Amino acid sequence: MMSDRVERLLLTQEIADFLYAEAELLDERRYEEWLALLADDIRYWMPMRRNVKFGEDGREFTREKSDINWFDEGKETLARRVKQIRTGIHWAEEPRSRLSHMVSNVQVLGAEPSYAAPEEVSVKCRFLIYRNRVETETDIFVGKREDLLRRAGEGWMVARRKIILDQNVLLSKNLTFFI
Amino acid sequence: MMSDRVERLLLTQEIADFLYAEAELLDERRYEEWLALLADDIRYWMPMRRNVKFGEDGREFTREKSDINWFDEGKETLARRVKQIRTGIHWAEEPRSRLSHMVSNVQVLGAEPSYAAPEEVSVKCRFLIYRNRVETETDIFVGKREDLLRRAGEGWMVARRKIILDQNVLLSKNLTFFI
Amino acid sequence: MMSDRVERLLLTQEIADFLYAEAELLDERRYEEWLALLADDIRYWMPMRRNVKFGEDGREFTREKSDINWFDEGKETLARRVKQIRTGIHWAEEPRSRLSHMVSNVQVLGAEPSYAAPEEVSVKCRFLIYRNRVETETDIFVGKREDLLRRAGEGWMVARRKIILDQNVLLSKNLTFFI
Amino acid sequence: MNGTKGYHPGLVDLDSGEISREIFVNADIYAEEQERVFARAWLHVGHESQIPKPGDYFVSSMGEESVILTRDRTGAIHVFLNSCRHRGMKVCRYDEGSTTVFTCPYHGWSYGTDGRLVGVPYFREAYHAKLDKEKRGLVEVAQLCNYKGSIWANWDKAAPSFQEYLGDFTRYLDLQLDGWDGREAQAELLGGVQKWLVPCNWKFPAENFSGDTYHNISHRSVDLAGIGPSGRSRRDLGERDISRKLHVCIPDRGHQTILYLMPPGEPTPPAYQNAPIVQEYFAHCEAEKRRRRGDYGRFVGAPGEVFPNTALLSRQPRTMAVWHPRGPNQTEVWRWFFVDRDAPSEVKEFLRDYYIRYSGPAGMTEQDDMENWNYAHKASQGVIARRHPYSYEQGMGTAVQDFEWQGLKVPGDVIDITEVQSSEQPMRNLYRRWSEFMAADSWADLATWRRNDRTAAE
Amino acid sequence: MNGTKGYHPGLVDLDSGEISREIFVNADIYAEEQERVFARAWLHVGHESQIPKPGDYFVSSMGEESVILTRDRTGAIHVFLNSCRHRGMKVCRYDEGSTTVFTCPYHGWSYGTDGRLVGVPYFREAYHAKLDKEKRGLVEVAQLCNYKGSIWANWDKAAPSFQEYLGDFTRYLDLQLDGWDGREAQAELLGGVQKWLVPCNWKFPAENFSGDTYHNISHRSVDLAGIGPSGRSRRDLGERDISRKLHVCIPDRGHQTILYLMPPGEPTPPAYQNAPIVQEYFAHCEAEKRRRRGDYGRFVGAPGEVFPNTALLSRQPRTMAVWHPRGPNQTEVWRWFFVDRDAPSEVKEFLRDYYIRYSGPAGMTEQDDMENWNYAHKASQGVIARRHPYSYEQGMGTAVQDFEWQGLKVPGDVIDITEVQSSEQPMRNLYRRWSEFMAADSWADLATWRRNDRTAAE
Amino acid sequence: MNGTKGYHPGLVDLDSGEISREIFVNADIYAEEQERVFARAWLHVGHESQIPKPGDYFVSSMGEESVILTRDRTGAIHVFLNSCRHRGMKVCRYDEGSTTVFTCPYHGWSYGTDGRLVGVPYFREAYHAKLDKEKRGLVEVAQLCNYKGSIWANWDKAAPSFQEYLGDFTRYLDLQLDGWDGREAQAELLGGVQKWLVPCNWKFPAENFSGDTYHNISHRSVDLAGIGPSGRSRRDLGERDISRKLHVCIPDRGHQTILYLMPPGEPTPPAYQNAPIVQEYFAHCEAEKRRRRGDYGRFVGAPGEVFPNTALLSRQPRTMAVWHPRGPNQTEVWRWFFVDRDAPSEVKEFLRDYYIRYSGPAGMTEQDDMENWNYAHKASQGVIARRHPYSYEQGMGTAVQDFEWQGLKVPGDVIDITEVQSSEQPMRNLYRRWSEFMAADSWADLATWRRNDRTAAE
Ligand code: FES
Ligand code: FES
Ligand code: FES
Ligand SMILES: [Fe+3]
Ligand SMILES: [Fe+3]
Ligand SMILES: [Fe+3]
Repeated sequence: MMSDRVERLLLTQEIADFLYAEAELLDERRYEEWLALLADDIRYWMPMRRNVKFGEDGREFTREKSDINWFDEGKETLARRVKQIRTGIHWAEEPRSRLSHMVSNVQVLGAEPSYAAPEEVSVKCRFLIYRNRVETETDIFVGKREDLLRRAGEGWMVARRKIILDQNVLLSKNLTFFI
Repeated sequence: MMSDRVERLLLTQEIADFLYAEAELLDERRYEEWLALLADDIRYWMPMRRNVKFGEDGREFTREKSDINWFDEGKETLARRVKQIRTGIHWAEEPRSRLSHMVSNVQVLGAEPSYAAPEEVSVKCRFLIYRNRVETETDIFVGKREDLLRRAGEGWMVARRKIILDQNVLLSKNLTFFI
Repeated sequence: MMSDRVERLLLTQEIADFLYAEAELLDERRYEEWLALLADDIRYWMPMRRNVKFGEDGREFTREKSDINWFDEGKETLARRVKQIRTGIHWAEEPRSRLSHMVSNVQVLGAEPSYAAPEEVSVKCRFLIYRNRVETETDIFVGKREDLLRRAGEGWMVARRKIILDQNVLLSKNLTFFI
Repeated sequence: MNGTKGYHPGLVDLDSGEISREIFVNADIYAEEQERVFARAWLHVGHESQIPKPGDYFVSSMGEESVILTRDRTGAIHVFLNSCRHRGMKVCRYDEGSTTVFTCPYHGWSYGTDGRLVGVPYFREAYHAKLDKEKRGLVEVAQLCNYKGSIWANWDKAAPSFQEYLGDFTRYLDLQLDGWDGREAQAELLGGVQKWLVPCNWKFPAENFSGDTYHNISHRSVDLAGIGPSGRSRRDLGERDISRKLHVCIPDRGHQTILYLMPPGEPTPPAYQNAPIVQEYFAHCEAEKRRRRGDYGRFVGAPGEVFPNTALLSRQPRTMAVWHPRGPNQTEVWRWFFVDRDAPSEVKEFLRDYYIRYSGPAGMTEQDDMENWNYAHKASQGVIARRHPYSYEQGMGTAVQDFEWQGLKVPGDVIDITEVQSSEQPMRNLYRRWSEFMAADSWADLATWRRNDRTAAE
Repeated sequence: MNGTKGYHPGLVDLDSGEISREIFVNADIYAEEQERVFARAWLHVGHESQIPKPGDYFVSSMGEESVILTRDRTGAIHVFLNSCRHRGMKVCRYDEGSTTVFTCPYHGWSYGTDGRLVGVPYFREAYHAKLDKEKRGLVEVAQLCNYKGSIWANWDKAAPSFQEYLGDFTRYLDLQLDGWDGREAQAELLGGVQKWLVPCNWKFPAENFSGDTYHNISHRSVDLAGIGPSGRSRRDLGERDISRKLHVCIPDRGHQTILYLMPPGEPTPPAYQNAPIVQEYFAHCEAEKRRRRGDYGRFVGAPGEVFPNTALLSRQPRTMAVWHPRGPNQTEVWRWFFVDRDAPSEVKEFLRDYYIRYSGPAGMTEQDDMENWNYAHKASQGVIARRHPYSYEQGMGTAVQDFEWQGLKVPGDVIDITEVQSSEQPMRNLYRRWSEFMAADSWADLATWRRNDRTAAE
Repeated sequence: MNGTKGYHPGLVDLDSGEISREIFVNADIYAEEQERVFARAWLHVGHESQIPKPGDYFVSSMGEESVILTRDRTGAIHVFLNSCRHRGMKVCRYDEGSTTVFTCPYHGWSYGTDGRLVGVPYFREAYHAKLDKEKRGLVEVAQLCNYKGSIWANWDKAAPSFQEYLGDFTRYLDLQLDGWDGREAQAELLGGVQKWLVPCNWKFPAENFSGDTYHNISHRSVDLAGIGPSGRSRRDLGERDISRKLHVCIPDRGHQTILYLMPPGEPTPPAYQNAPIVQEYFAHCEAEKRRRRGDYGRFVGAPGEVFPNTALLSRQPRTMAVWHPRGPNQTEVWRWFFVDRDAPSEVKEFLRDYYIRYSGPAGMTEQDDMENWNYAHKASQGVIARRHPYSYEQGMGTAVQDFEWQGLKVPGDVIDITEVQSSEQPMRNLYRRWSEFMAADSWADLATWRRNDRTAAE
């Protein structure tokens, strides 16, 4: 009934809505609801980045599942992280940080089997995460996210997430939040 | 004629347009036009935030209309603030700041009476406000906004605004701008 | 077939998609593809800004094509900049910076001849550019962009770009990236 | 960036009325200040209503350091350095709350609300029960005073009591803490303590609140925009017309304030015309105050400063502020707001609205103060600027002792600024005291009044 | 912010077990440390497997400064200051790679991988061939040691050899670098070196990894959440039950570690029950180790520290860390992770997952360490805090020499903490050595063991 | 981070050609520089065309401090410290404009455009008319010079006049300020002054613009990308082929420059082949210049430096820069751009485009300079780096006095770099003068030429 163009634009909007809703759960510390949006087989990967010579981009990122990375894990570990925060004695998050996840530049890069009836969607975005805690402690994290989303009834699930942080030396003491 | 899904997505887009247009008025210093977008009974509230023990989230924010807050006022005071800037001798804004209001993660959380014919819409977003003034003075403010928008003919009005800044000690000397 | 309102909203979404795709090319260092999105007669202008007395806004910006500006050039010079980075010995970008272009508040301010069949669209947005390089070197640039986009077959081209950076003294050593 | 190294007497020259910019921008002088001023003077910590019940605590600040204001299980009030005796970990990182012990996150030492070290993991095993727990309690201030609900503390046990420290300034602090109707200790704290950072040395706000009536011109934009609850640009013009406006300085103490002295008999002129309930409330209070306080009921408060960094503002907006040093170039301001405990809720609400739009970083009036302090400091850092001292010559030599008006004596060095509009006597009083603190090796030298004829009368 | 100026002996008082906070927060002491400690001690630079082939390089750090670890065309390993001799430009700004020369971006001087100045533009014309190229090569470290693949360097040619510097600590470094089965130098580096910034003085992590068993309580949240691969909250509870847990300190050297000493004969209890392959692998290795190492096969490693700023962790997560000073208030941590070269890929993968979720800024365990170091440092900067030294009294006077258990002697000052749970002997050992470095004018004074009866036996 | 405390002679060793890194990174030396160099030397403030009419002002900077360049109602030009004499507030916070008075935002003191204190609120009442207004005007520079439209100022009244300060360097400044055709003071300023921050010590750009021809190699990427208006990679290759390229240093003054000396008679070879109008304009100007200037018309300018921090570039891009110190590790660059007043608009437009893409933070050429200064500085801060001085040995001892070529004498210490390509004589000249400023107690010691045979001829 609707043109392809319209279908694509509406799908992009729908996916953006999903990513904003996800960010909202994280900023509101509704971690259990957030976990519920993650596929059981999710891979949550955040590589480290190197300064490399021109033409050697292949060595820029540490490799998933074989190198050391900032994050490279599945749902079980993510669930343990939530559990740790919920103990109330995870000192790096107690008192809790004040967090805002800004998500922008939401791009749908592909949809399978089709934009009209998508079952899996690959989406890329930019993020800015602002963290402020205790009195004056402040961090700003900026980068890109490449997500694979999977249709789940009316909604979506995150089936895979690759996080590209625009840093070499991590400019913070820790990474106690979800991205 | 259009499906609910489409109606909702289009409404979100329409609301986002409104919020972007509002931000544009502020950044362009078109304050009188901005005031015209505020309902006469608007409440403009920005609480302060405390570091509290796990499980005591109830005490995190100062209370509207009873505690001290960063802002907790109506249209008359907002109008006086505009008038003050327009005197040209409000030194904290003279010379004027260079401001950008970045609005992202626009979420329509509800629409009354319906998404098809909304009269009131509750919307949440993230903001990043960049302020630079005089020579090198720079501040970055990040947080969330919860707005209640009211239908006004073809457009919308802000009937209520709650501003959640992600700071405890305010990391700036003043708040001379609108959020 | 569709209402004006819908046409406008969809056009805004389509233009946003274009701007996000453009940002993606820049962040992925796909500069030649980016150049292909620029009209041959593009004007790329970024003025400097002054602190001026209330009521003298006319003198706030340096003038295009007559004053000194941060940028005030056409496609040939932009292409030379790409060529320089590609030499691999442009030390200010070697090793390459880690860049994220965050684009938000996308507003379509006008469409010619019509929103239904637009040939030229004027669009304004906010940008935040995060640059991180070598070990800990970090810059954040925030401001507005006013673009004139021109229809090019299925897609769009940038026919003119005005960049408003919210700074007076440039708070960085150089501007080695595209905005 | 560092001209002279450290403090020396020439910097504050009260004969010429010139004070060197070094004392505001010099990093060595700042470091000395932390020892000589903030580790020896009485500092404001909070209000007892912030910790009403045993176990309640409020994390405050003294100078650069975090401290815990707490009420122990017996109801006694304490102030402790917020740092573990084992490895220094900040033991309490919440702004306020209630607890039975403060347990250190790092190795689990725990301290009672009375500061005693009550829990040491593996005390018998790892320490062989040898650790002297008595010696390892939280570091407590040397002296503490609860004055009409306001809590003050001092790190120096040689310091005089708070009331001796206040001297004749006591009654001005009373104006802050008593009810508008003159009843004792009626001040009620509004919820929420404002905290924010200003890029200037702490002495800029300190001298401004010492009684800088001269900078009213900087607030012209507020007068034009209108902020006053009376619908007039300033809520207090009425009483200004008939009262005497004084600069009152307590020599040897370093405290100073503006004071409105009303005529006897005459009622205070009406204010708050647009808000009948408020107008009526204050009219009632004024009458009560006259009745209760007699002649001293003619005192109406205004901005003032308890040396070194506590500001009073006992009229509306009724607030106390502390200017915490955060390096030579930064100050963290903490702001408490008060109303009369028994005032009608409409009055409280009305005043709260006024306080918020007037005070602090979002306050239409004070925004411009912060701007001026910021750029006055910044433009004073360079080598040429440092060669040119500030001018504090206003009204030099015009102060009188034993000022009297219509039968009421006002102790201290007083300048009647009703006609002359302004003086810099309060700032001179502040910096005289400041330089005494910087020069003195101990409180023996600082308690000058004890060997001072003029104040012998006390 | 600066109490005393610079280091003086009273700051580290090992008789009372009190150490002044000044040594952590004082900017002058920090500046002296750069000269007296980091320019004279042996520092860890990297691992030879990071530069397998001639021309390979890895940019590392020594103290505050960037250095290049490289293998020249002859295969020899070098460490150079990463700064051009002409105008100081950082000659290599990549993290790692392979090259024939390092060409300076500014004026094009180029240096061979052996540090020699090989290219000078217009050498004949502009320099009239007069520049002494031999004198202008990259600044090379005075001494370098490749110990079982780990590369160590020292700026002071008067320093003793690395092995003499290690003394009896060598076998604990062996536990890090040899295979779990006891074969020599079997450690394989996982790709990716973690680098991150922590707002605290470098000595907080240094003392923590010296053997701070006392802070386990701070990790309770991890125990509750569960992290251990064995499904139990900690992977090593098993062996803890039957072994002796020791604090081993090498006097005069400043090295110290935790050590698990297993009983003879008895097999190490099973761990990794949920991962049969891993369980089997370690069981096999344990047996092999006993066979190869004999009695010393009973050693099981744990966190330890090579003076001043290299941390060992020879169990799982198997890692080495360097605490690079970045100003008195900031530390840059670098983290290398190891597995046995010949371990099955399932084992490597299994361990890698565990390392990542345990260690570093995203590590569930270490996140809380960083938090504690950050706020312990921050709460120790003020003038009052500085008056109250930290307490290092735990287990004072309980260390023994020539500790022996079931036929095995353990050299060094040893405290058996199996029952007492913890001691601060390792920290005392660290700061004793640190103060020797701060006080000594040269290595002649620092090589104390050469004129020392107790260690004469060596 | 602070090796030696402050400046001492050994740091600049011109016999060995070695200069210590301390002078670039040491915070104490930086603080001394502010007093000894910037408070005594002639500094460039702006151009008279920025303040054409009475009341016009331009806010500039001298060293670290903000100053106001203004033209009073009588048309006289002044430079004042931008700080109120009362409490130091920055009296003018606009970049430029026109006014009758500068009114301080804080307490409303107002100053005329001639700096006089003309308005003091409540002068009669609060000050009892006692304030000495004459003494409290804006702090004015001790000396000011308008040289062909360029404004220079000096805080030291003991300093020699600007022209004596320039000495034989005058004619190189003329190349900057006169027209390309040789007419006097024809330089016209393009609108917009570039201002930006570079994380390096101010002396890195100062020495670079003193005549660092040696770093051309760092700009290879621009040559490859092509930037030159002539379509060739550099616009000036033509004249390079036939001219002599010189390093000219004015001993005792600390000024130095690159100079192209053209042959007599011969026309300057064509450039700008792709832009006929421009080519024709310059050809015309060259001929005019020869006619007007005679032999000195053979001079063609290039980068040079007036001691301490003003850079000249009198060819295209024709610009002047000032390197403002902003702490030891940061420099704020200000950049003015010029064209000939009477040049055709096409020529002005053409040149402007070239200037923008060549110069400043967005300039393809200078971006790489900033990168090199940044990381040369950064890699020189550590304790080991500070032990290894920079090398300034290039062409030592090869300078001649009274250089002459084809009948034209060039005063100063000169090195013909046409064949040798480069020398470091300009940097040695700069740092010799810099160390004289750092060592001298007064201008009596600095005006060396007055008691100097070699320059007695002047
Ligand atoms: S630091 Fe508080 S228990 Fe160790
Ligand atoms: S700085 Fe390396 S060659 Fe000049
Ligand atoms: S600071 Fe300028 S008038 Fe007071
Ligand atoms: Fe004020
Ligand atoms: Fe730990
Ligand atoms: Fe250059």
